[in-house]
Amino acid sequence: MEYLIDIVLLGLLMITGFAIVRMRSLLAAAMLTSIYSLLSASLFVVLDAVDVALTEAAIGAGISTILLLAAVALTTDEEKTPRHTPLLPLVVVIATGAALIYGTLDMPHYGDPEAPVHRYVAPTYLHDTPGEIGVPNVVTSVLASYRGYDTLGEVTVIFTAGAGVLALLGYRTRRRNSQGPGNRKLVVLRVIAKLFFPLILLFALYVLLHGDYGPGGGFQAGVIFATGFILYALAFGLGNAQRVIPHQLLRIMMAVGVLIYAAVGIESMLLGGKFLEYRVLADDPVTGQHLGIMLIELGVGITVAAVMLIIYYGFVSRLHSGDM
Amino acid sequence: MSPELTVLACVALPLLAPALITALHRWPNPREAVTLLVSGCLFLLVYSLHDAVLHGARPAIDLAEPLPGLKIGFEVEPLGMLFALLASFLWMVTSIYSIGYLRSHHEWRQTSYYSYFAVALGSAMGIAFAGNLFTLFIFYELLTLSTYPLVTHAGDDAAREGGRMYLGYLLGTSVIFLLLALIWTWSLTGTLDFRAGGILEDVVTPGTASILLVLFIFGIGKAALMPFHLWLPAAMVAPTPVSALLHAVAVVKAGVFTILKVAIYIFGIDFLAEIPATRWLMYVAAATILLAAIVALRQDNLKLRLAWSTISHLSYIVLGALLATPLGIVGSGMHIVMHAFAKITLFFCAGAILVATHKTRISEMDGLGRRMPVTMAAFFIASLSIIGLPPLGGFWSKWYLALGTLDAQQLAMLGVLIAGSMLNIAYLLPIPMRAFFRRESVDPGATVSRKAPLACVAALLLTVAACVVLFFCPEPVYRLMQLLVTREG
Amino acid sequence: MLLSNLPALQVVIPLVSAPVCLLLRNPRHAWACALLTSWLVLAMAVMLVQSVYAGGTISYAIGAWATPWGIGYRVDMAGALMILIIATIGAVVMPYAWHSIQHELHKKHTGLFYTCYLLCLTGLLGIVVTGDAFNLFVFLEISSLSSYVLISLGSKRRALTAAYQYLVMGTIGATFILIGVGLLYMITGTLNMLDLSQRLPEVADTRTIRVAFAFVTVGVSIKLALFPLHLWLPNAYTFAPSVVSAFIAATATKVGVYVLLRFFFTVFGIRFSFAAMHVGEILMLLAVTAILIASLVAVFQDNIKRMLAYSSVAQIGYIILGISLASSDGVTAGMLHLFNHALIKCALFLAMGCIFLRLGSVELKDMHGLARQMPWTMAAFVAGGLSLIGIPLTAGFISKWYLVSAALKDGYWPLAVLILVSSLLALIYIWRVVEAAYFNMPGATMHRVKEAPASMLIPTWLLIGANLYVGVNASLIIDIAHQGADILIGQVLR
Amino acid sequence: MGLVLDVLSWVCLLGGAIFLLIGAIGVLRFPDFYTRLHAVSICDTLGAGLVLVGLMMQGGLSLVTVKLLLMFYFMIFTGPTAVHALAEAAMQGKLKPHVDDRES
Amino acid sequence: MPELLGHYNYWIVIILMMTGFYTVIARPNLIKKIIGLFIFQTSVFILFISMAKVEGGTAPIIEEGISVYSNPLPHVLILTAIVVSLATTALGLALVVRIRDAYGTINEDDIHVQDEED
Repeated sequence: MEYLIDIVLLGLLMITGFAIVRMRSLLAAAMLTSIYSLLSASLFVVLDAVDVALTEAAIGAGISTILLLAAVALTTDEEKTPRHTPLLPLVVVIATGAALIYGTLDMPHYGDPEAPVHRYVAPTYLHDTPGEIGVPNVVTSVLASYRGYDTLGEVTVIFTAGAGVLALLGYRTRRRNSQGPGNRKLVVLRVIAKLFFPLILLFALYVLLHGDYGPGGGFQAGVIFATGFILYALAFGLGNAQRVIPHQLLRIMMAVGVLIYAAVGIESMLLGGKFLEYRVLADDPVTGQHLGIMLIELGVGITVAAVMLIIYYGFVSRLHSGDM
Repeated sequence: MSPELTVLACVALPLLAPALITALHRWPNPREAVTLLVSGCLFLLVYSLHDAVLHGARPAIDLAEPLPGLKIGFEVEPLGMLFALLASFLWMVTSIYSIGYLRSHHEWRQTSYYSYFAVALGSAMGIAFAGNLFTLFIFYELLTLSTYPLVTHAGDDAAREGGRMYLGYLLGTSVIFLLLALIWTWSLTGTLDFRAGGILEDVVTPGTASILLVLFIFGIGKAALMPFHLWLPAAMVAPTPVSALLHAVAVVKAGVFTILKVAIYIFGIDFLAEIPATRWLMYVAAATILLAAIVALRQDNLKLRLAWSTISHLSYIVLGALLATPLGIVGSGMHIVMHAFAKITLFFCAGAILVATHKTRISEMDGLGRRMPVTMAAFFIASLSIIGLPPLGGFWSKWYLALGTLDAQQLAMLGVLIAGSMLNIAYLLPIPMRAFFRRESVDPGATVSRKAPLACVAALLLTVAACVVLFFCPEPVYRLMQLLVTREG
Repeated sequence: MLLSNLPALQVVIPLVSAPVCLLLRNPRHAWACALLTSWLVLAMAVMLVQSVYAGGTISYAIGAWATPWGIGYRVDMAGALMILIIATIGAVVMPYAWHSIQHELHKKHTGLFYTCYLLCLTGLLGIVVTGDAFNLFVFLEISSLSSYVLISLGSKRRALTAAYQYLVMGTIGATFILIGVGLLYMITGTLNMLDLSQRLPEVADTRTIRVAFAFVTVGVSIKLALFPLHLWLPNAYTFAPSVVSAFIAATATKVGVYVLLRFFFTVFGIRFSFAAMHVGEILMLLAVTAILIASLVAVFQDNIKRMLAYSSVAQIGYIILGISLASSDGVTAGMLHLFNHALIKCALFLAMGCIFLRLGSVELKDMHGLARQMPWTMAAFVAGGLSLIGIPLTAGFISKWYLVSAALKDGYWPLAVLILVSSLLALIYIWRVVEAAYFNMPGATMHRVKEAPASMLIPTWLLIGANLYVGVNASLIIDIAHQGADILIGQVLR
Repeated sequence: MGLVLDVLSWVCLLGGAIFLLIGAIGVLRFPDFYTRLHAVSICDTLGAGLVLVGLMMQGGLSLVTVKLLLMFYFMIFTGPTAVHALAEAAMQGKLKPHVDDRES
Repeated sequence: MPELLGHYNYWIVIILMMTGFYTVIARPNLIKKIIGLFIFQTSVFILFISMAKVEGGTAPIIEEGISVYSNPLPHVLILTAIVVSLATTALGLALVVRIRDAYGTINEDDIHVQDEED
């Protein structure tokens, strides 16, 4: 049964992929990209990677698409045909693909429980997490504690992206009462938006706090939080959104998030542990782990939300009011 | 002052002089006084080492060790002593000369001229006293770089062209061949020290040694062995004193000096004799002697003719080294000195003529003897010394070279030597001849000008006198060389 | 607390000060923050090198999780050398940055510039110290992303396209590395480098591992601009702000080389990499072509920054050549040149920055007669150039000497000749500049040009001084490089 | 009882599936934007709605059902809004509806 | 699963990766390149996640009565990787927007033409 869904999804992915390559209209390509990542998100669910699925859906199908659309709106929709025939690229691609296929031949079979991947390191996580960390969601425990340093790097990456977009696009604040597009006509959208805005923020909070027990965590929460405000900006115009969360605040948030994360690490050093050794944060190691994970998830959430919004502002504030 | 410190001072003094010279760039007289003073002190310092060396002392000192096993250090031995004496003495003379020359010629950038001159001399000292091949290489390159500004002193396009060629040939050969040979030797023997009897003998096969020898001989581009000789004529764009000192003495002699050092201390004379390549390179040297001389015949520009003659005479020295016999070594050692004095005289004369009459072409020099008899007389004598006729110093060196050829049973080489001397006659003597015996074609009014500056005349008299003196008492030179071959050979 | 956590702090300090730098509104404060951080980093780097030099390899388990379950830091002699390079360059470049950035960047970008600079520093250091294959990927991305931004801040519009080109190629490279790491993980089940090196031999002859090796190699080669994959480099170096060119030219590609070394020697092991995969021959071929072609191209460049960029490609060729010999001496020579070339190139680019500041151009034709106006800058350029050529008593000579003797020791005498010949090409392209600056008649506006400010000259001359010092006494650095090479190759330590 | 629920839920699920299919066909067959929009709107109200209902019956009274209810709630709000917004945008973009001119 | 098909979904994933890769290197349009990168990276994620799958396993969230879990580690890696890819996309698109402002086109060939002109 699972394999059936699996194959169907993969098939759909292939179709979408080819469609994207062939598509000349960038707008359509952008939408197809969003579909592509939505499909892969559902594939992730089938493959038991619920956290990844949640993230992929929020990032790939959500934010990335918005960015792509904004970029298309800011540049152009039609794609010119390439001057030269893409012979060399074709050769390169085929060679690479052939190499990979050749490489798969000695791989363990798909889903084979005897694969070294499942034998060597991972079982320890599954086995020790309840005792050492005390959170049921092993992904969270690995993400935030065992490999918490990767996550610090991840936040830094996002921070870098935020700084980069700031440097490249800057931002332009809008008149606060610019009502955005088509004042009267969007009344339905606005009502719904008003209705949903708090719910989305609530859900973000839920995902943040519930990350230890189910799918979710600071990162997803941050993205969802940001999407809430993006919805707001869509419905009520960028000016008002910027009034609710001014750019300066975002700048501070994005820095503070990283600082919180790093501070947790440094604090644990000051308390005589190693860097990011949460268990010294409290008397009882497990509580310490909980505390540490909570704090860093918070930091991640803050930074991610801020950066998402900064990027969104950066792109959209370049559009003439009325486009978005 | 202990001999070690003296050695150090000999190298450091000229290298530090530029600071003082540049400091004084506003006041010409003190500036040149400094130059003279420094050169004088240098000569005295070097001379003070002379006796010790004669009595077998080998003052040595190490400075740094850039790479493990590779030292920068100095050690004085007879050959280096000889070279150092020669260079420092001629620096004195040349500074006198160049004061007269530059001033009456109103050259620009005189300060930088004197500074680089001092640096060049310092590196020459470094070459002379180098304690190992690595140090020698460093100062060899330093000499090239420090003389580059002098060659391009004029700063015009021609100078830049010449400079390019100069740098290209010297750096090119030294980096590609010499450096390769150095590193190779190092990786074979693990040392680059100069040792009596050589360091390669029982390490490498004659085959490998041949390759190394070729790399060395051609790598030392300053010796201007064909086909790497073209830089020397090209470098004649330099002011005459520069050509005189650097291209008759310091640079080219540094080249042949290096070759001698390598032959004696890296290969060792006996081992050199066994290497097949030696014979072939000997032929190359012979060819250079003859070809260069023939080219010299056809040069009308005086400086160029002298340059080509230098090329041919350098190969005498290389040849002597490659004969790999004690007498040959002695011969080439002496030729370094003798040729230096004679050739620098010739260049001085050329410079004097240029200053006095602005003439560079030989064909214009008819009847010049009447206007500047002293100069032309000196020119005549120096030519005789180059040719190797008694009673002039040049005679001894050629004599020993000839003995060397006999010693090595290289009759063909003897023939080459003689033929070379014949050619010398052919391209040198006509100049004084037409100067004295032809009457001036153009009317004197056209080339009316002052006499050669006194400093110039004095300098060239000094050197020409030396040519004569060296015939009657070649002892100091001979003894040093003898010391070399008896102790080391 | 400080000493025991040194490896972590080495990375965390710049990481923390980056957001702080973002919060500071006043550009001068941001600069001060970056300056202090970079100096602190240098101080820590020196301490780290000392402790490694004294006590051997340092390991540090982050979060106190034992590897391979947690992420471990591992600093051996090779890593220590890299850290030293990065920290030194970073610390030297910062004081220089103030004037040059004031001049080249819009005021509103200054703060962000320093933020991104610190992030780049963080990333590079993180790559070097980490002992975890995936963590390496993360920090690689940090450094890459920040360097895209830094490059895009250049004043010409082509800076944008250069950054974009770099972004695309760099991301492809990173993704290749990711694939490679994934395949490795799939076969061995671990991500820790040491653990990998222990578990790989028994599965070494699987096709998957071979493919993984190929992908990692190609990916890293893009990052370090190995010859056919160097296309992003010339534009990036040419159009980036001067400081950025200097910093990235001296560090980023070098770190790439380091990653290559890590994977070849530590992870896959010399036997697999060189005996089984014959990567040595391939690399040698590429390196040789890189040296020759890039040097030749450099000779014909009129934009001096671009010329230096191509010469970088050639110099990377030298480094790779040393590595491809896979002998203790060869790798030593490679790492030695890694260090020396960082010094040389950084100094040269800094000199170019001074010229750009005063002249507003780095075109050869605008530099005629420059030497009279900017004697110190040009003197620095000449000194650096001589070092690049490999004249004795300069750092370049030392590494070239080692490279040639290593090649000769393995009997590759044509390589030796080639190295020396190509250093003549270097002579040509450097000398074009020297002649233009010293011998050509100055243009009409030249007399208005002033010498660069001391705050820019001093860093430049510091590097030149380091060059000359290494040229005269290289024993320490050689010793470090040698130990590093021996650790990588896996011989017993002295 | 359980059997009845099962049957009902399967009916719902199949119904939903059918509606989704119809919607898809409509998108393909209808002549212009607005009509296609009309077809789409079926999908995510009735189609998806029925499927959700069916799933709830499967889930029984549990946390799952609550979540599904929430999803249903969101669906019925967002779907029409989205379609409406699209139509508005199309109108603003001056997209003429395709009218069959046989009557006129 | 039949022996031969043991790798079928790896193969499909490879095809997906190559479609993305092809779009990157063959298409002159800058936005299309970014899209290509996105596809390329997403497909790599699928590769990682597929290797984490254990037959009959469930999501790695510890619960009573469940013994077989899929491998959490690749999930963690990919969570990080997704973020990286987002960062790359954002930066790339920002660059594209700026390039459009500077050159008036986002077609690589046209940009090359203009660069030749300066």
